Amino acid sequence: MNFDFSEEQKLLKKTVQDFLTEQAPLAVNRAVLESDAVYDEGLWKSAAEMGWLGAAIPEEYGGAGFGYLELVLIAEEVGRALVPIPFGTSVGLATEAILAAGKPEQKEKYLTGLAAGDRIGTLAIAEGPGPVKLEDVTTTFENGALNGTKIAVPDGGAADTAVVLANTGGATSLVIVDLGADGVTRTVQRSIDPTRTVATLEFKGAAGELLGGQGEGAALTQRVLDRAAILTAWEQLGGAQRAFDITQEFTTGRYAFGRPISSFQAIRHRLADQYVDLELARSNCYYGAWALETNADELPIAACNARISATHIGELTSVEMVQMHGGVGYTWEYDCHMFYRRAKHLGLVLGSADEWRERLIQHLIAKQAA
Amino acid sequence: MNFDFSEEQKLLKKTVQDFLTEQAPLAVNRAVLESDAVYDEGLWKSAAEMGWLGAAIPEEYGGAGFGYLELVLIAEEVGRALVPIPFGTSVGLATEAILAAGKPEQKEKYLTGLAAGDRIGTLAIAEGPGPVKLEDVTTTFENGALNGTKIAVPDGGAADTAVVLANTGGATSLVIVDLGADGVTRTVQRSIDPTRTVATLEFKGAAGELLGGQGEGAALTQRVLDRAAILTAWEQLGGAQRAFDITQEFTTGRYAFGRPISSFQAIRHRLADQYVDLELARSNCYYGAWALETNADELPIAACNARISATHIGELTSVEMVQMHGGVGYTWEYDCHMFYRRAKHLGLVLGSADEWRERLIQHLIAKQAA
Amino acid sequence: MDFKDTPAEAEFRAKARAFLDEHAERLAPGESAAGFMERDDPDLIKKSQAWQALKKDNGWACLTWPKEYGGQGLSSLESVVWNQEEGKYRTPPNVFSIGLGMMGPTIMAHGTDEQKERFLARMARGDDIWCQLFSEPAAGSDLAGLRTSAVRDGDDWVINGQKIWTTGATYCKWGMVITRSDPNAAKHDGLTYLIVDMESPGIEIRPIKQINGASGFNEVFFSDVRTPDSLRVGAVGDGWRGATTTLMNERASIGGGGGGLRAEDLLGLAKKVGRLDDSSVRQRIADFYVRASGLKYTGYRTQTAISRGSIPGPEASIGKLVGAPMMQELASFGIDLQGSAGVLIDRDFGCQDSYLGSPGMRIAGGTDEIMRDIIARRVLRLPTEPRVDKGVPFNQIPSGPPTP
Amino acid sequence: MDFKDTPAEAEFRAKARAFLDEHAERLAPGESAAGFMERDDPDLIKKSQAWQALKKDNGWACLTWPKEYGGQGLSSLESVVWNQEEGKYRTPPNVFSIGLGMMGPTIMAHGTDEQKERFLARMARGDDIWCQLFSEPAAGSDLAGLRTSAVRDGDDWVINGQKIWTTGATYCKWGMVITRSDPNAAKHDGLTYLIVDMESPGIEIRPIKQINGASGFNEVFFSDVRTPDSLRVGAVGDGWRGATTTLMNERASIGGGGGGLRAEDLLGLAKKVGRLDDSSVRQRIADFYVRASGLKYTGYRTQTAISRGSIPGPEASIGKLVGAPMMQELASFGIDLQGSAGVLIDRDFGCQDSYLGSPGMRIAGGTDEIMRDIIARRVLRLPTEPRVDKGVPFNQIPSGPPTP
Repeated sequence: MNFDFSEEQKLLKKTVQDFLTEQAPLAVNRAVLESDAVYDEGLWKSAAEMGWLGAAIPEEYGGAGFGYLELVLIAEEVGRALVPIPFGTSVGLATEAILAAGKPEQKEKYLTGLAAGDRIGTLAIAEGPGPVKLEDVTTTFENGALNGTKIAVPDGGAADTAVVLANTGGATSLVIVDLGADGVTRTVQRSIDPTRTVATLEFKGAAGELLGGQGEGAALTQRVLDRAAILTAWEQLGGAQRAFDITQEFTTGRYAFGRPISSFQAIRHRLADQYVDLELARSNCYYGAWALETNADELPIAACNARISATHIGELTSVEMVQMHGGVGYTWEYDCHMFYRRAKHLGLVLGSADEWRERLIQHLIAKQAA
Repeated sequence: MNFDFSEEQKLLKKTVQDFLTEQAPLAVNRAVLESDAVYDEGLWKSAAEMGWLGAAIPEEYGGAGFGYLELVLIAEEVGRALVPIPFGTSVGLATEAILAAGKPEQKEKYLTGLAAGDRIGTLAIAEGPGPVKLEDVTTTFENGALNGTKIAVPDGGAADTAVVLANTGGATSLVIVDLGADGVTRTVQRSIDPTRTVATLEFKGAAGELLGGQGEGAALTQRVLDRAAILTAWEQLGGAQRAFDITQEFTTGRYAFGRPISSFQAIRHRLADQYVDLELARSNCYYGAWALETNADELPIAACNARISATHIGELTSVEMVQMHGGVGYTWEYDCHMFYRRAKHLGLVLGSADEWRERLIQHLIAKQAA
Repeated sequence: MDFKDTPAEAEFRAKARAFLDEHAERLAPGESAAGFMERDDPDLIKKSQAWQALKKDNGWACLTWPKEYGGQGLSSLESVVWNQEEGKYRTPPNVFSIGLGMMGPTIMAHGTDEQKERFLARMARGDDIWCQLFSEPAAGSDLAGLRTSAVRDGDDWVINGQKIWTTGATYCKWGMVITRSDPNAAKHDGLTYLIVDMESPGIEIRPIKQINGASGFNEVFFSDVRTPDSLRVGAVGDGWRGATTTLMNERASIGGGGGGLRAEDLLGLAKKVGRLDDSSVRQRIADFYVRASGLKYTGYRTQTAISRGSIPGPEASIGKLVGAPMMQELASFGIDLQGSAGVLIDRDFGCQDSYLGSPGMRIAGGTDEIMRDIIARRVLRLPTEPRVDKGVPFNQIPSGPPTP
Repeated sequence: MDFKDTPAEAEFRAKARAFLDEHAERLAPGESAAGFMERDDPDLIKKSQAWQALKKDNGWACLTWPKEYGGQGLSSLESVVWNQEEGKYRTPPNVFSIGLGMMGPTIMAHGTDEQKERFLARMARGDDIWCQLFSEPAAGSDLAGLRTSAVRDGDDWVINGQKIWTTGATYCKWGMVITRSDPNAAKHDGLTYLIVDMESPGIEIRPIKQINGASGFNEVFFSDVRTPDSLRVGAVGDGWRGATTTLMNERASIGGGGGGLRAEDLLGLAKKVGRLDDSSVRQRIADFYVRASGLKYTGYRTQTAISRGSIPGPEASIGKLVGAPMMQELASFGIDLQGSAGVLIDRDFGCQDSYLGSPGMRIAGGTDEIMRDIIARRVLRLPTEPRVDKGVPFNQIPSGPPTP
């Protein structure tokens, strides 16, 4: 039994953390929030240079030759620093889709760019509000042409390449599209966390190419979502831990009635509860990381566990962060709202916790039947 | 706007409370719990003599000529004192069913006995675990003979008369049965609150008579359940308030670390939360009482509101009562478990809160469509 | 127990309705009444003042104020009926509630005759708008920990410091500011309550941008601001007593919130996103509805008590303590219902805006935690925690971590 | 990161399994291991003692104890592996955990050489069973508020008072009792820790009936019970130090509970009552499962840390703080699933029994509230509340409402 990261992995994490502490203070996220920028280009370049984007990409395609245990630790630090870059989307969704289903020439074409950060990828699934039914999309791909509209496309303001779930004659398939191509209209939408834009993508006869087999779209998408859920859970966990740490520090420095407010049980017991839920989420994330690294049969269940508990702790810590900061927590000037926004964003971007709970039950029933 | 009880009604409540304080200390409930008795016969007689059982029965049938506003206040006090008598069942279910659907000769025959306490009634619906589907029962009533098995019949150890929901040739109807009749086997079952017994009733060709029209069974039962839910909500509220009061007193008298434990926010804030939920439940119960008294169109929704919030506060206060008493709260010797048992019992006896929530949504959707 | 008006209520209601019908338009179905003012629009403020003056001149303003101060000397009963009726009409936003609800009653209780004479009638008519200057960056929940100083200089007081969360500071003529006049006295003993002209030199007002981008509140900086001793309310060092009067009146005016997303609205949203048949959604909505109903009928009970002459007590904290977190939960749930599209700002149901706005409701006017403490202490009369800040000179109470 | 044994672990595990295969039967699928003893059955106790002696004589008892005290001098790693393996076999209930896990280590740390010599080897072999006498009716969460007195008389101590929640008092030979030897000293300073022969005159033991009807604990009354000063553990007045050692070892031995109703079981129950397709039910079960998984993998992380030489710290409070309330919630939910039939005591899933049993888990070994305080203080290092009971002579600390 060795349910921990290695010393090398911890060292890598430390390096990432140190870099981001230096280069990505929260002011960086605020700058994107308060401007028209859709992400921080400088940090994106750095992420590429340090091999974060290609952590799970084979070296032959420009990857860094790390593994998933390294990747999740990078994700945690990206989450902790609220770095305004399309990391989880490009790495967790687009890269994973191509790794899973790309033909060698597609891998060659896309992965190198994704690893180098020259290309930013996304995955476009949803067409309307509510839970997504992967088997049931109206966007079509016929004769090489994509038609339809995708909404809430993650990091849709930053991406230049989209993997699109489309209907291909009754079944679903994945299609890669260049967002600069003719027939693609992109509209960035107002969203709860403007530092991670979402966009509507309208396709009118846009040229695309199949990714993976015809009819494999839903299955491939689910596979990618499961894997991305684990990576995103680590990003959520990082944000939650940071929100918690800031809150703990604030409530200990803030005095009322002659003593630190964290000395009041109304605060300290709730901090204890948050700590507990953070630890539970972290443990579920560990299990997810193990499943990802070993491509274990348990991965789908591990993904649900990680996703559900990370979404819970992300929202809990950010809600409590605002509340425990009191009045200043509700001001634009303080950083609380950036955590509040990001937590909600990350909790939805791969579908709500409800959808993951439903999926978990399906897996558990299938497992009991087996 | 007058959303309060009258002075006369409050005086009646006070009288009931004073009587029960004197005659029904918690030791009375404990005595039933620790013996083979199924209810306290002396208190049952007193309840009849004071007109509680016939509060809503017309005077021509031996009723006391009170109204429902008086009845709910009596129910609250019965709940507060944890009186081990089949009050809610005989008054809220059986009496209401006969009031709603009895022919004059049936009212004459049954109501007088129910008002006088000579007869104890119950309503038998469930045939298996899980939510009851009123349209779908397997017990049959054909040619005057009842066949089938009912389980978890409330106060089934005490009752001598049951109103039974039965299948009568495709539709459902209500049937009155004398539990002493041939073909009736009664088995008292082990339950979570032995001071309010439940029983299995097995009918093998038992003689019964139709109550209300053929095919009206499900609708009548629902009507009775709605009305009983409000009465029971008041009983639940009374128990919850008492549990809360005892807990508040205990935590203020109990010292730890040199001060009353209710001075710790971990306790006082949770007491405040319970107080708030008690008030919300009480207000929903007020609305239910008004609906009952005026037979308002809003009664079904009011019943759901009252039932759901009373079930919530009943369970919350009893769980917190045990917890806030600490070690002694977990002993048989202390009274906490009697509240813990009763709250769970009352929260289930008319169906779980889940079932009432589902019913509420159906009403709300119907109302919005109207 | 009935919901009908008494004959007296019915008569008063008819009169109120007649006046309103003559002077205002009824809200369209589904339209909500104007709330507190989001932004300081001078035209809107003029309209508000005109409406207030019209009400005053026709006997419909400050119903419960004594006649001698410009009120109508009526009971809470009439006031409740009036508010119900006025709420059905399209009227300008109310910018007077702090003055009329809190500052006026405080001056009546603790002010000098000259102050009453000078201020109350104009306040009642809306000629002057008032604000309250209480909270400070380091004195929120612990209001009595305030540090804004007032030093006596001849006939004047000289005020220095910073106040925060001041509603309407930009358009108010007068403010009431609670100051620390003696830092050597115990915490609650060295306070003095002053009226200050908001146009005085040395006052700087900065709007506060909230996390939802709106700015309803301000920071107010005092640099050697002078106000005459004749504008002192209550004795020197006795400011806490006046502040308590103000706060009691504030509590009475914080309602259950109202407006915003309602539990029933979620049924429409659930339908829109194809989840109306999902029992997990139905169960959650039912719970919200039951809670909201409990709050609504608690309001009816309070109204009944008021109409019988009760003064709303600390029980009123329930409305805010239940309503504010529920608004946040409703919004969060409504967002999640929308799945991955929930990140989009949706105007139909407004869940996202509500998610960004509701945290403020849990803080303004007393945090959830303070509300629970008020209920524990003032309603349940539970014993309190040991206090380390009582009976100690204010300037010796720890206000931050010890310097190492 | 992997779940496989290291070669050393695998070798040790094989040896353990070989011993167990030879001397015990493997549990049938679905059968759960014997837990703590519910009732004091003398035959069962003899079997337990025989099993312990067998383990001891074959080198499988007290793995982490030093060899000089009768242990094997192994690390926690081996201990974890052994416990995993032993848990797969049908063995008599373990009545030694309080002695071996708490009393033994306390004697090792603070006892005299004579005490170690006399007691530890017999304890290790299960020849004597030990109990712990700590809690009192008025000293539960506030353990240091204990009042049982010990007065020195010649070479003896004379003990008077009452202890409560003593596991196994009826069948234990020895007990360790913490007493107040100086009521004039400050709360934590006047305590003395004594070993007492449980068969001494003046000891009366009464089983406590719990709300679920079971009786696993006892009250123990001391009336002029004498024990020699040679059985004192640690210095006079220094008992709190010994108690702290005991409690630290207790915390390490309170696990996540285990046993009982599991989230997955609810799927079967939902199916039985026809609600497996109900999404509100599915959502709730999923939440329970995720939480239980988090707890399980937290256990793996702790195990990994232990196998690397860490001592389990206050983080271990998580298991109880999460597990105990969850057990109650699971039980309550499982009952409600059964609708009106939920009042019946159902043996298939045991929800009703669990509902009556689980409240005790939230209290025994430290209430939820104490667990939160431990996490806040010892893990998060948050500042504590002001204490009114520190530095004051014990007999001047308020222990009840002031007499009017």
